[in-house]
Amino acid sequence: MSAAKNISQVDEGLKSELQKSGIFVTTLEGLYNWGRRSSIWPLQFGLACCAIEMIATACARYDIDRFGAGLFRPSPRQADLMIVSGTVTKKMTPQVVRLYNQMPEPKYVITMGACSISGGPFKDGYNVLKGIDRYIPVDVHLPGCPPRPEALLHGLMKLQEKIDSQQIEKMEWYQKGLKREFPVPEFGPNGLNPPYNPDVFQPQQHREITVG
Amino acid sequence: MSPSSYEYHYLFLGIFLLIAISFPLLPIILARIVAPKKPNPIKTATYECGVETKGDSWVQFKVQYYVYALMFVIFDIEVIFIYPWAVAFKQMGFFAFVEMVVFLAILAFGLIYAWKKNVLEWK
Amino acid sequence: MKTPTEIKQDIETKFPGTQLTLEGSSLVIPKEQWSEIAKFLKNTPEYSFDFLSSVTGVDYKEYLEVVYHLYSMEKKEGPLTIKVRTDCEQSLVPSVTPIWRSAEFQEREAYDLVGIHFTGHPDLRRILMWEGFQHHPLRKDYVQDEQDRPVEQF
Amino acid sequence: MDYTLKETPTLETQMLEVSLGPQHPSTHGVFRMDVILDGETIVKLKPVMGYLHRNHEKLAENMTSYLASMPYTDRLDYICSMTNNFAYALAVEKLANLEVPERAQYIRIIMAELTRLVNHTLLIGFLLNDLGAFFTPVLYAFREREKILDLFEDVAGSRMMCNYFRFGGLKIDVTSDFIPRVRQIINKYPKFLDEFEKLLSENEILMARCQNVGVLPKELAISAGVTGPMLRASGVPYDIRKVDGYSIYNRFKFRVPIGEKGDVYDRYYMRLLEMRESIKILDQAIREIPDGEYISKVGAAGARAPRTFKPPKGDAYGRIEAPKGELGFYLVSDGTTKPYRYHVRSSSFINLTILEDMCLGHKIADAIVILGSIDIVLGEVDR
Repeated sequence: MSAAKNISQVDEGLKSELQKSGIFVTTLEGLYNWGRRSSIWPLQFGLACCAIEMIATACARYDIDRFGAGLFRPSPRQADLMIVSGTVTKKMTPQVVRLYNQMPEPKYVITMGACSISGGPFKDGYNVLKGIDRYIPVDVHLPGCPPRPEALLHGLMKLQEKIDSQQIEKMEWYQKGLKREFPVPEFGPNGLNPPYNPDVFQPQQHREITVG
Repeated sequence: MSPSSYEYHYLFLGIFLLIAISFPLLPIILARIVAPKKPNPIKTATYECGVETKGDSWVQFKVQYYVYALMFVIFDIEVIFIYPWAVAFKQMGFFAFVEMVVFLAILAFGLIYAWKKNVLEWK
Repeated sequence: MKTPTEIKQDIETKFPGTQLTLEGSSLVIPKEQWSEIAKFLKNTPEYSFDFLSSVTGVDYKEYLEVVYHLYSMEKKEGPLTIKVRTDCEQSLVPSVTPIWRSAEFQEREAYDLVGIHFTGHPDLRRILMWEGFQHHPLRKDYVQDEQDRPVEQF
Repeated sequence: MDYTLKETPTLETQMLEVSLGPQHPSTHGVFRMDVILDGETIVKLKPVMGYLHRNHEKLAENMTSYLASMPYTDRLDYICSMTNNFAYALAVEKLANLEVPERAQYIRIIMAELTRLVNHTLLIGFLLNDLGAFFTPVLYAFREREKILDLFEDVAGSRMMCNYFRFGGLKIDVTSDFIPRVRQIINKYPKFLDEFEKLLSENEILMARCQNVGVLPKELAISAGVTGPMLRASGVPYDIRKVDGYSIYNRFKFRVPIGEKGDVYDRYYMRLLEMRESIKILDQAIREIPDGEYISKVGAAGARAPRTFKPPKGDAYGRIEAPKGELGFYLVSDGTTKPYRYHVRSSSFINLTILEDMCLGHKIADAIVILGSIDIVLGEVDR
């Protein structure tokens, strides 16, 4: 989804004029998005090695507090960003999906590290889920193993741009009939069933590559 | 209602009370109106570190919790009585001081009794 | 520390009628006498192997094998490797958890991943995989779930 | 009719079943404890693991070569990646009996001791985090860790996942300014330790919350296979650097601190003393480091063409004194380029066997502190 520029009816010239005399003009949407963008509370939820890098980002040198996202909330009830940092195993998937469901509505997901995006170096493991986007919608994919703290900050900035460009009328959670529920998979004898959530993940069809 | 009349001072208190009450209530009401509501059975389930809750939480818990809370409430009320006294402490002279000391002594006696009955130890 | 061959003779004199074989530096003990020999190795002051460092289950296709590495913390003496073999189907091995407490989790892991049943273990449950999982993944004949199999490089 | 006030029967209370679940601020990752509580005291505690079981051993058997699973050892105990490489390199060198040149041995010791500093500093930070000093000690700990990680990044290319050791030596020699920078860190580290100790060791709350909590008797520690600082805190003088004397640890003079009671305070203090000993080792290692090869000829061949590296048939068990305890690799090779069986004896996994014994009878808040003092990392517990 391309991050559309913040379309506001006020033309730029007038805005800068007023700003000189100390009057700030913005749309309600601009204010609303600025408020939500600058105070994202991540869920304290470290799975593996990327969690140590996430804590390093929260510490003094890379300081995620400059973006307002420093307050790591242990309970999903008060968090609006879930950073899936680490390998999501099949035994952990029901818990991750349940936590995502239990977060209040304007919620975002950053999959930090190659493991949560697609299984990463442990892709061939029998107990490793090939990416959390099989069960929950993901906003920002953050590659790296582990991604450097600066990369996590960059991912957070990308998410802030995405929040900036959201219009209040068209946001999913304000639509009337939309069902925002993601079923929790059960443990089967071999793996998880259902293997993926159809309305969130479409497996690629193996196209036959014919040569010549 | 002239500025020096009696009710005027209470007007000030009324406005102050109104603002004090509106501070907690306003965000709650605003959130109830504006916040998106998308309840679903998984979301409204009780949160217990990501797993389903086992066992029910309406259990007969130990009586110590209740007694501890009771002790707290008693000494909390005591502090509330001390506040107005502490504010007007200077103008009220020596008699009010002695009266407060008696009040504190009675409550201290209650604390010693609770201590001896070792309500405060947490077995 | 006594060399494995001396330990072998010592055990054979102590427990007549047991056939111990020596493979390299490790001692292969038949599973029937394994718990008595284990108690013997731990309690005799001369050996006092009081620290069981690691328990590993290995699948050699014809038989399953459990490898124990024993150390003595008092005498600070090096590893004595002991191998106990069992067949693939029943795969019963006497548990040493009553003797060395450190075997408790490692035997559960060997049961979970390689499928070796330890008789006498306090609570032999799966430790790493979830309860409903039906296979023992570290067996050589374990076929992964269809979607898990590594993509065949062409 | 006399009225006797009988002792009122204690009110019948039920047990509350709580799961300190995979997503919990103080379980150091995805570790779950099913706790049955009577009021505040713990009646039963069952650890549940496997939430980060990433099939390290199955993957290692399907890897193309022995060297290919070296980067996977970084992800075992992801706080001390250098010592994981060290243990794996030692095990394969024992399997294929490769020689390691002098300079490589010294650099390995320097890297291992720097990782021990990082790990113990982080542990104290997270232990205080569990005690309630939310995140302030962690800030101090991570400030020191960043300095050491800059060194690892210069040498191995990556901050956390170094993948720096090769069978028979190292991937590459250290940079020229490496030794002066290590000396700089060592000169400043004791000052940081004194600051940490002044802040924490005589702190009444820490002493009240940690002393006589989670006492681990000596016999139970030995029988449960507990290793590392936890074992020495219970009074057992068993340090694999002294017992095995692997690599060139015999050349360095350092003492092994021993605790008496084996409670959480001893374990906390053990880490502080071990850090001072590590600084002594680093001091001697920097002064005596010779020039020369950083990888042996045979090892270089293996490192350059890993697919042709075929160790002889047989099995080998190499172990080292990792910051958390004894980390051992059991390798069975059938002469091909892939290991037939690859088993990791991880210290955090086995140190958890006695978690329940230590926590019974304590309050639920103490169980969190006891778990913090065991110093587990889930990558190593679940492998």
